[in-house]
Amino acid sequence: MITPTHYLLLSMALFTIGLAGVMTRRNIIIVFMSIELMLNAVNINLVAYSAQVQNLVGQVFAIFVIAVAAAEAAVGLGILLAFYRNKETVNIDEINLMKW
Amino acid sequence: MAEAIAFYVLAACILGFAVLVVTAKNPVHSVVFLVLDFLCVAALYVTLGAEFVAAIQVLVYAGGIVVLYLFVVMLVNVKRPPEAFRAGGRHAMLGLALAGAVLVEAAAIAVWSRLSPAAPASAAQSLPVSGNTEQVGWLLYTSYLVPFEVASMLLLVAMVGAIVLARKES
Amino acid sequence: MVELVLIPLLKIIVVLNATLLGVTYMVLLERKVIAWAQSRLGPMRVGPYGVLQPVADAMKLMLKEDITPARADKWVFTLAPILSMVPALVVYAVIPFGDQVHLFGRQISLYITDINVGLLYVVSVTSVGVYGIILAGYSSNSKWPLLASLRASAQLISYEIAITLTLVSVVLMSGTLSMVGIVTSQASQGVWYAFIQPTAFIIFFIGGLAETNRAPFDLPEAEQELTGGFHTEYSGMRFALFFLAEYANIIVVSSVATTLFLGGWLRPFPNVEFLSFLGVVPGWCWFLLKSFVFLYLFIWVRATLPRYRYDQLMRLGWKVLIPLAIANLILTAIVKVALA
Amino acid sequence: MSSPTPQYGPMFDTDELVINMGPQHPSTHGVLRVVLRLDGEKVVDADVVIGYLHRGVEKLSESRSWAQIVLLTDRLDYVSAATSNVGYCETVEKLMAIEVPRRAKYLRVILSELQRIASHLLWLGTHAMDTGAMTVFLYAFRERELILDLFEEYCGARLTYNSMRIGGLPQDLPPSWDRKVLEFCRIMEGKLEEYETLLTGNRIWLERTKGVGVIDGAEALALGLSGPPLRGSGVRRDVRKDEPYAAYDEMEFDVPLGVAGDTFDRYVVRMQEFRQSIRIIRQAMQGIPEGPILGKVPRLIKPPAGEVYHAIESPKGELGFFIVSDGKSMSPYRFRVRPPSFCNLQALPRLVKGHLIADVVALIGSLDVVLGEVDR
Repeated sequence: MITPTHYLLLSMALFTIGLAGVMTRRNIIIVFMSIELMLNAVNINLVAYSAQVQNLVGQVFAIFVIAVAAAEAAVGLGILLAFYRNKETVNIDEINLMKW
Repeated sequence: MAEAIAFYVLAACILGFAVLVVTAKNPVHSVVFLVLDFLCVAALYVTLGAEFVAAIQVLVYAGGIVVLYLFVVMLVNVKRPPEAFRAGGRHAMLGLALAGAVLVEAAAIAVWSRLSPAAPASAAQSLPVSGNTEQVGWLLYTSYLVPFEVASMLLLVAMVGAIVLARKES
Repeated sequence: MVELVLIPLLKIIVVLNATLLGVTYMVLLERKVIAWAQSRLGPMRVGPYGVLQPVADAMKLMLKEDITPARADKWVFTLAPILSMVPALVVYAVIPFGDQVHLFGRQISLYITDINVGLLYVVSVTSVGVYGIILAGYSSNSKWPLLASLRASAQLISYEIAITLTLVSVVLMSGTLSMVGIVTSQASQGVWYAFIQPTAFIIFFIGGLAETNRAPFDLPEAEQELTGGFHTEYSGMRFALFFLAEYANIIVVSSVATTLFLGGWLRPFPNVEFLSFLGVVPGWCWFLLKSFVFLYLFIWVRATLPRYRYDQLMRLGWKVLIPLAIANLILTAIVKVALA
Repeated sequence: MSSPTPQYGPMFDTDELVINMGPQHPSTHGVLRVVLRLDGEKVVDADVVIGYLHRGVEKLSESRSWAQIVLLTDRLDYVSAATSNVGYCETVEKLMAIEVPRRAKYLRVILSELQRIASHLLWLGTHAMDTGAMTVFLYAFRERELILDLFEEYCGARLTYNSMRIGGLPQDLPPSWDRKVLEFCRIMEGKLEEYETLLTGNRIWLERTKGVGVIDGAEALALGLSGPPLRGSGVRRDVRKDEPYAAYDEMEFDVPLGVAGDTFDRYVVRMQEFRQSIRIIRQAMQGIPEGPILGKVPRLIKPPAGEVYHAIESPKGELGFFIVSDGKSMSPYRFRVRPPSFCNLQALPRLVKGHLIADVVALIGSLDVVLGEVDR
């Protein structure tokens, strides 16, 4: 029997992997992707509990999360491209100035 | 039984691909694993009876957002060798420690919540329509109309912002 | 057990094999039709009138050396054709080839499954197919394929928007996302949606040409410009997979167009009693016939038109088709509300 | 830490892609190589690399007898061998002051114009094919086949005809050949309508050709363009009219001109030239006089010392031969060809700049170069 706890644990593990990625990787694109993993972890939780309590609000919010993720990806990658054009780097440690 | 098998297989895939996303040396490989990961998550949604979210997950995440990532990785990566994965360093250790701490904390909550009895499931909402897609749509356009419109504004702003940012100075 | 596993399994096997056979013969059909358009004969050597040509082609492709270019990204290079083939085949799961038939004393429906988000499933699965193209271009470690794959992905993403918007207006008409439901609603409304949604139908057809990289939108594989496109570096069976995927996608687009706009397995003019004798022909025959018309149109267009340029293609997609599709959607919604 | 002033400009711009188009590329018409510098799909710069088909025809000619060189001229513009033959033979005739019989002159006109149609058909087919209209290619080859049959019947060869002799032609017309030529003209007129239906009014074709590779008359002259690319820019220059050779002074025909100087105008000019060629062939067939086909030519061809330049209008443009004879040896002292393809090709980098890759292909097609003639 799969209980919401199972989904919760899965979600946590996925979130932790994403967090580890954000903290350890230096390529900003992979950092972005790790953030997407974390957002997905949250979504799994929302959908799992939505199924558990028979209330679709969880799914509605999962859709909002996806919309926000899309916006984040577009703007984030836009910033990244603009940055890459000027600094020729995607290393997050070198992206430490507010202006250049 | 079938549900358990499906869950464990999908969970293993999700976590395995997630680890590969984070550890792959070549960013393009990371992106490929990310797609596979999202497809598994979508399959998980199907097992949870959330077909609409599953379809949106594939359509928007796998078919849209990650394509964007792939584009950027290719643009940025074409002439450079793949960035070598360097795990060492203070930051990395700190990051892993922090991630571990979060995992322990979350697991503690989970175990504690398991020990205490779960709250009784609230009664299923009664919506005037049936079917997963119809119900989600109903909720989006009634109770959550304002957030929905805000989300659409957010997307519009993001679209404009991305174009302005990525446009070449001329 | 029989109902749950055996029959779906049999259906999958039949559909997959029929699809692959159809794809190989689609290639022959294309060569023949184009040859006739160009006052040639086309393949004539293998078998009578060249009917065994696909077999010979398949043999050749399987026996050819499968080359991986030096410094190519080997894993991704192998994965790319699979990634473009799988979505093309998986879509057939929801395409209704016909209504129910009596076979061996059972009611058997002529579709693998009918899910309530069928149309969304089609759209989302096909949107994954773009990865095969992008990754093929990237992993080949060659400049022409890279250019082609960038072209292809930009094209696919742009035209997907127009297509999806037309699909939404069809869904507005039918009130369901299920593929079977869309056909039955055309039956109950007594009209093919091509007649009440002509704009959507035309946009879908043009978008379908672009989605499947067919002339006049075949820029990603424009041989005269890009020396073959994203699969320039591929050979042997891996090349064949791309080839099969392309033609499988053409059949998918034809089938979806038939289902959404030409009433699927319904006979022509399903509401006219006078023509009920047409019902003698089984539904799946109508379906195949209508899809065949689309396939023929695809080939005909290819034999006739020159190719668009990249910027013109993008302009057509973003400045003509998408605004038209949006206008059509809004109009449909207004009319729908006004009638309700 | 970088300097406080922002540094924009080409240094930090996204990188340009240097890409090699050819010599093995489906639409560089043989072995042309173009090194493109791309910004996205836009061509920033193009560098034309030639020489992959160099056989040393000019040098080789300096060690061949005068009569043997006719055969080498076949290999210059190998899709238009007959006009090259005419050009060379007339140059030597001019040098030796040989009088060519009128019937031979008429036959030269007929063969030249048939050749022009064949060459333009090849251009039409490949040009359309490069822009994706592959049916036109096969239609054009279908009609070109008829011309090749006519040539085969006349001289036995289908590509490198060796169909001229110094002082005239090797043989008279085969029986009922004239009827077949007129029949071909009739067929061709109908087929032209067919091509125009497929292309001229086609929106995609118009979008692909209008405004692409615009060059005005002055610049076209400065770049040394000739033939249809020059006339497409509105410059009235046709060797057949300006310095008539063979029997062109007795023919009545128009010189089609373009206005804008873009790819579409070059297309229209050539499409009109089809019709003019048919018109010329009909006139020549009607007015062809009886008589010998070979003038009085010495048994040993040995021109007097001197130099001569003579140009004809080949399908590609002005094809000129500059020959120096020392009057002693059995072969030319200096043999130089002014190949129209070579000169027209010089305009390519200028034309493609700022256009897209797809236009590069269309522009190579619209210049109608033959690499055999470019590299010699």
